This record gives sequence, C-alpha cells and structure tokens, in this order.
Amino acid sequence: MSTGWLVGSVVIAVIVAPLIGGLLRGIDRKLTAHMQGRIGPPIIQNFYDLIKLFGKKPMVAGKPQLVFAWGYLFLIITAVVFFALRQDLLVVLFILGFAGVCLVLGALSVKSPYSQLGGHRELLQMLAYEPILLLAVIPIALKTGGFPITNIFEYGQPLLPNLWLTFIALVIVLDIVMKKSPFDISSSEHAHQEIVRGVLTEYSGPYLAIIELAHWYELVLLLAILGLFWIVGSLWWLSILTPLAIWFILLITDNICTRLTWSWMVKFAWGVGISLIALNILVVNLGWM
Amino acid sequence: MLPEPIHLKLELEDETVVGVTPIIGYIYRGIEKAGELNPFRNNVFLVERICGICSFTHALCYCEAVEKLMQVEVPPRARFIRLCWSELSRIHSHLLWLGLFADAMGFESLFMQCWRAREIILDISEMTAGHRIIQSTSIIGGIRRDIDKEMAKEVEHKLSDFKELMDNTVSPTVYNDPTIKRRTVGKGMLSKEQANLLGAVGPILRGSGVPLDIRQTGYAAYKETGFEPIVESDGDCYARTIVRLREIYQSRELILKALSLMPEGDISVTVRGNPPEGEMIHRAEQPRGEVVYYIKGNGTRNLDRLRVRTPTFANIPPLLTMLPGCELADVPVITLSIDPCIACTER
Amino acid sequence: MPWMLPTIWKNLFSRPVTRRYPFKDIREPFSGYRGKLHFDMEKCNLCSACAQLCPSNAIVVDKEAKTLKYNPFACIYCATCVEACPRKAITMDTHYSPPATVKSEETCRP
Amino acid sequence: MSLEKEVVVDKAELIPEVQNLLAQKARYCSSTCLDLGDKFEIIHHFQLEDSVDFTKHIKVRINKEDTLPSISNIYLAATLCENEMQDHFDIKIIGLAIDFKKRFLRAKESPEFMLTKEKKEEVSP
Repeated sequence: MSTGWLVGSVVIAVIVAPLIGGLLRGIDRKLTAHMQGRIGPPIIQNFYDLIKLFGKKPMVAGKPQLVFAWGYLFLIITAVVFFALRQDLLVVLFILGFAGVCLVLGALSVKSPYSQLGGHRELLQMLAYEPILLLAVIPIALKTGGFPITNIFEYGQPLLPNLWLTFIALVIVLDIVMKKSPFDISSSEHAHQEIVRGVLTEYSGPYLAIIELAHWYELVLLLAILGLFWIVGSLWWLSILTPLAIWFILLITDNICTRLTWSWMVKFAWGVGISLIALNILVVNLGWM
Repeated sequence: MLPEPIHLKLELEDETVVGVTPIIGYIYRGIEKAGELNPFRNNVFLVERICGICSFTHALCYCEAVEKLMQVEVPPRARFIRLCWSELSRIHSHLLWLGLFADAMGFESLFMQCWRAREIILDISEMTAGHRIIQSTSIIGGIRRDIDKEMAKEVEHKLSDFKELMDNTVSPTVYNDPTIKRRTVGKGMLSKEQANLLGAVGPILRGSGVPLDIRQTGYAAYKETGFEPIVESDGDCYARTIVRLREIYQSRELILKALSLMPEGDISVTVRGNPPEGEMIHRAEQPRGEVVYYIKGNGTRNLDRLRVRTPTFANIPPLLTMLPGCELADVPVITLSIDPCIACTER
Repeated sequence: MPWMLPTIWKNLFSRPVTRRYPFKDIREPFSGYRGKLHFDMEKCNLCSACAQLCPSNAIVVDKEAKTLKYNPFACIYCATCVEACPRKAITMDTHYSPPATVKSEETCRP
Repeated sequence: MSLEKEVVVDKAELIPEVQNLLAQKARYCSSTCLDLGDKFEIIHHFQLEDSVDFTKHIKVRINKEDTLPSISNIYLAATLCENEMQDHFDIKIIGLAIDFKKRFLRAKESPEFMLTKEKKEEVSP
C-alpha cells in the first residue's frame, strides 16, 4: 500500500469515525424512544449536545481529571489510527485497555463517592471484558497466522464461519463497553439512578464532551472489529451489516432487561465469554472447523 | 440517587451496607400548623396538597374525620363516587411507583409502559373530576361532581382499554422477567413479626403476609362493595411488587363494582356550623398504606389540632431494618420498594 | 426478558403515543376540565363572596376602589368561587393556564 | 366527643402499659401531642393484632417542663414520632432510640416551638 493511501485512510478514520459514532448514538436514542412509545430526540441531537458542552465554561475537580480526560480521548484515537493502518490487533486492544484505565483513574482522582464507586465498578467491568477481548485475538491469530490486521485481509476467506463462537464472546464485550442493560453498572444512562452517572459524575462541560467523543470512537472501533469477521470475499458488505445488526440486537436487549449487579456480570462474562473462546481455540486446533 | 428528597446516610464496607441513618427535613412545610390556622372547610384543599399522588385519599380521610366529628351523614352516592376516585388514585400511584421501581433497576422501557398505562387513568380523573391529580372534588358533606350514566360508560370503556394494555405489556413482564426477579427476589426481607412490630403499613405489611388493610373497616363504600386484602407471604421486594400489581387489578374491579352498585340520589348535604368540641381519629388506606388523621375541634371554625400520620412515616423504621446487609446496588431498589413519599412524611 | 419483546417490537413500528406538547397534536381537554378563570364584570357587584371563600386568597376585592384583583399564580383552580358566586359572574374554560415568566395579577373593574 | 377505648395513665405507668401491649402483640400506629395550655397531652395510638379497628389510645399528661419517657426502646417505630414531637413542642424525651437532637424536621434557622399555642385570644368566627 502506498503512503498516500495510508495517510488518507488515517485521516478518514479520525474524521469519519466520530461522525458515524455520533450518528449511531443518535439513532440509538431515536430507536430506543420508539421502542418505548416515545417520539425521541432528533437523530443529530448528540452533535448538538456535544457542541453545547464544548461551549461551556471548563471546570474540573482537579488537574488529574483534565489529564485523564484528554488521555482517554488520545489513546482511543491512537487505537483507531492503528486500526486504520492495519497494525497489530493485539496492540490496538492494549491501547484500548490503557484508555479504559485513564477513565478509571480520572474517576478515582476525585473524592465524590459516586465517582469513586463508578471508578471501582468500571475497573471490575474491565476485569470482566479485557480477558475476553485479549483472548479473542488468539483464535484469530491461529487462523490467520499472526496478529496484524493485514493478515485478516490477506487470509482470503471470511472468518465468521469458523470463529462464530469468538464472535459471540466479542458481542458480550461490546454490550459491556456500550454500557447497555444488563451491563450498565458503572454509569447508568440516566442521572437519577443508583450511582448518579458513575464514572462520568464529576465531569462537566468540555471534558464531558471529550469523553463523549471518545465513546463514539470506541463504539465505532469495536463495531469495526466485529466487521473484520466478514471482511474478505464477495460477502464484504456483510462486514458493515453484521455489526449494525448486532448493535440493533443490543439495543433491543437494553430495552428488555434490567441492570444487573457487577458480581453477576463478572461471572457471566468470564463463564460464558472465556469458555466460548476456549472452545473455539480447541475446535480450530483440532481442525474441526 | 432517588427521586425523593431523603438523605440516607449509608455506612459501607466495600459495596455492602452496614449501617443507615435517615435524614429528612428538606421540604418541611408546617401543614399541621397551617391546618390550625385555616378555616376547617378550606383545610380540605390544604390536606390535598400534603402529597401530590395520594392527594384524593387525604381529602377523603379528612372529610370523613370531620363528618364523623360533626355527625353528618353523607349521601350514599357520594360515598360510592369517593370510592371510585380513591381507587383511581391508587391505580395511578401504584403505576407511578412501578415505573420508578423499574427505572431504579435500569428497565426504562417498562417504566415508559407503566406511565403510558397511567395516562389512561389520569384521563379518567380529568374527565370525571376536572383535574388530573389534585382533584379538589371532595368537600365536607359530600362531593362536588357527579359521575352520570354516560360518563360511567366512558369510564368502563377506558378501564377496559387500560386492562388490555396492562395484560399485554406490564403484567407479563413483571410476573415472568428473570432479570426483574434477580434484582428483587430475596432482597429487603421483612418477616411477618418484624413488619408487625415495626408498624409497617400498606403493601409492605401485606407483602410480608399480614392481611391488614384499612379498607376492611368499610369506610367510604367499601362495606357495600366488599373487600378482601391482597396478601403475599414472601416479604421481599418482589412480593411487594406483586401485591401492588394485583391491587391495580383489584382496584379496577372495585371501581366497576362501585359504578354498577351506585344508588341514585344527592351527592352532597349542606353542612352548617362548626366542628363541636371533641376529638376524632379516622384512618384510610392510601396507595402507600394507612393514613391516620387526628382532629380536635373546639367549637370555632378553626380546628384545635390537626395531626396527620402518613404511611411513609410508618414505613421508614422497617426500611432501616431492611437495608443493613444489602449490596449498594440494591439500596435504590429496596428503598423504592417502600414507595417513599418524603413530602408526605414531613408535611 | 422475552416478555417485554412483543411490546417494544410493536411500539417500534407504530406511532409514538407521546405528543409534542406545546407545539403540535395537543389533546383537547375534557369538557369538565377546570381551566382559566374569567370574571364577567358586567354581572359582578363586588359582593366579595368569592374572595371570602377562596382557600388560597387569590381573589381580593376592594370595594372602595371598585376593583377585583385576581392572582392566577396563587389560584389552585378548585372552582369554589365559581360555585359561590351568587350572580354567576365567574366562569371557567377548559384550557390550561399558560406558563409565564413573570408572576402577574389581573385587575378587573366593573 | 372523645376517643373510644382510651386509657389515661400517669407518666410512671406509661412504660409498663406499653410493655403490656407489646406482650399482646399490639401494633404501634402513631403518636399525637397536644398543647392543652398549661400541660402537654401525648396520645399513643395502638392497634391490637388481628383487628382493623383502633383498640387502644394511651393518654399521658405532663407538665410543660416535665420530661417524657420514650417508648421507642419498646417500639422502634415510635422514634420518628417522638423526634417530631421533640421538634414541634420542645418536650424533653428521655431514652430515644435514635435521637436527632431537635433537628429531625427543622433546619438550623427554623423557628422553634412550631406547634405550641401562643396565649392569645382566639379570633371568633
């Protein structure tokens, strides 16, 4: 690939990803509203919100908060750039993990009990999904012969038929990262529940906007990782449709169940997620798939 | 954290609650004192404003207390219509609560469906009484608006719409959903003995297996319509939810029964004079539990003392025993399971 | 979980039940709704029966100045005055009183 | 007209009487405090088990400066009502299970003695 092409794809990824992310969040709100029988906000409401938040007076509860907010955004953008450059998938996921740590540290750097509790829960949440995320790379690497994303492109046939167990495990991760019921334990969608907004409680104005923006990047990145499973062959368009379908299913799940507790989440994520991946590795190694 | 101005000072060990102190007093309005300064007839409008949800039952209880003290016989038709309104307020209060309860568990779509069903009931209130919640229709000596035959038919029609909506959306979810059960079953346990000793009232008491409901005393027209309290024996948050859900259906039946049994006649009698010297206790069953009105007249147009013991006031001690030992994530669920109304509590 | 599914699926493909309240599709209030108060000063003879009975003292009658002052923000819309008026000079329509940014009083003169 | 089934007791008899009710498994309902001018009258309302009618009102009269023994160690539910009385009437209640120290309903700057009667002529109707 030429350098020009690479630079182009990076620029597109950095600019287009938040647009898609914001739009998806807007559609999410609209669809959720319709499922509940409401009219809901306009689809571009989230952009309005973001612009308004950026226009507010910056206020932080302490310097570290500022650093961690920016750190969170930059690390996630870095992960997106790495992904666009088709670098090592493992590295992308590690950077994503670091970004998560930033969010937790930002929450723990203030004294508010809600923020603290949110931080603790976010940590537990990471404890629940990080192992799955990292383990999920292994069957992909086994199949394609290495960690770089380029390998997946060059593999020649779609991964999903062989690795659908891993795919399901990744869907669980996506649900946890999107903070949708039953996994919305570290920051609830609405500010009047349980721990107010958890990790986000103490952020306001532009810094809340930064975090929101980072969430959009994160959402698009994870959907793109899910898209990797179809990327090659004549069925490439499924690599766009499948993540969107999964995303829609997660919206429905959000609307048909309650928030559950963190202990249940860790048990479920580890129990189901890890065993799915382990089974997948076993199956791939034995050559049944 | 909660849609109510109560400050629960929790002592935590990790995420387990070990101690709790309630701090209230943020919205104290001195209504008991205001009740002594107001003329006794205007107090009806005052006590309606103690609570924005069970407003009608407050007015009903106050009116019946004063009527008992003044030995006024209310026309039977008025008693039946009072029953209808008080049951309507029960339905909408329970649905409001159920919605908030679902919301506390992060179940937003159930929350919306509950409030959607509640809208039908509020429409009935608006149609029959003129206002949605604070109706100002009960006065000393009777009521101010009649429900005529056509309106009764319309009410029945709307109630059947309501039942259909409940049957299709809210009830199956609450009865079956495993995630709701996971959050409520076995949480906030209160045994029968504890409930009795701590003076719990309303659905908390009945959720713990005590068949006690003030409607059994037969105030308003409950004697004519007949009444059996709804009891669940588990004593946890789920049992309280089921008690309330079943009461919604029961209230609907009671309204229909009252509308069909309603005798013709006047809806109010003129009450002259002032309350005589003497004291009177009257109780009514609010959506949240029993409300106790103590009034003392002194022969003038002002009351000597007006004391209101609201249901949440009685339910706070049980809450204090339910909370220790639970997880932090369960605190909103358990606290909401008593259906707290702090505006009532402080008056 | 699956028990909520039919509901949200149905909602997704049917029209929302909420309304854009102050702007569009406002439901007509029921005929018995107690809304805004109107004083017909042609009929009023300033007997101040309404002012005496008003639970929230929203009506003040000044016989000297021949005015009737009505404060819609103190009014609780209980319709006691409508029933009390011996000359039926007070009526209520079925509209909600509109929200306002300043609390104002109405002064009526016969 | 007075309350049915009311019992007027002395201050000293209050605690034994309430303990007696506890043995009968009565349910605590409410407490009311009245200002009689020179005295306070406190009524504790109880309901006997398996009956929906009020069955017992215990009345105690104390002088204004006197103290009142708390029943909240027998019935925890009474503690809120007693704290409220303490706020409203400035009665000294001994042995409260949870004592909010007259800051149960009132904030620091609220006026004191909310419900006590001032000695002035009642306005005749």
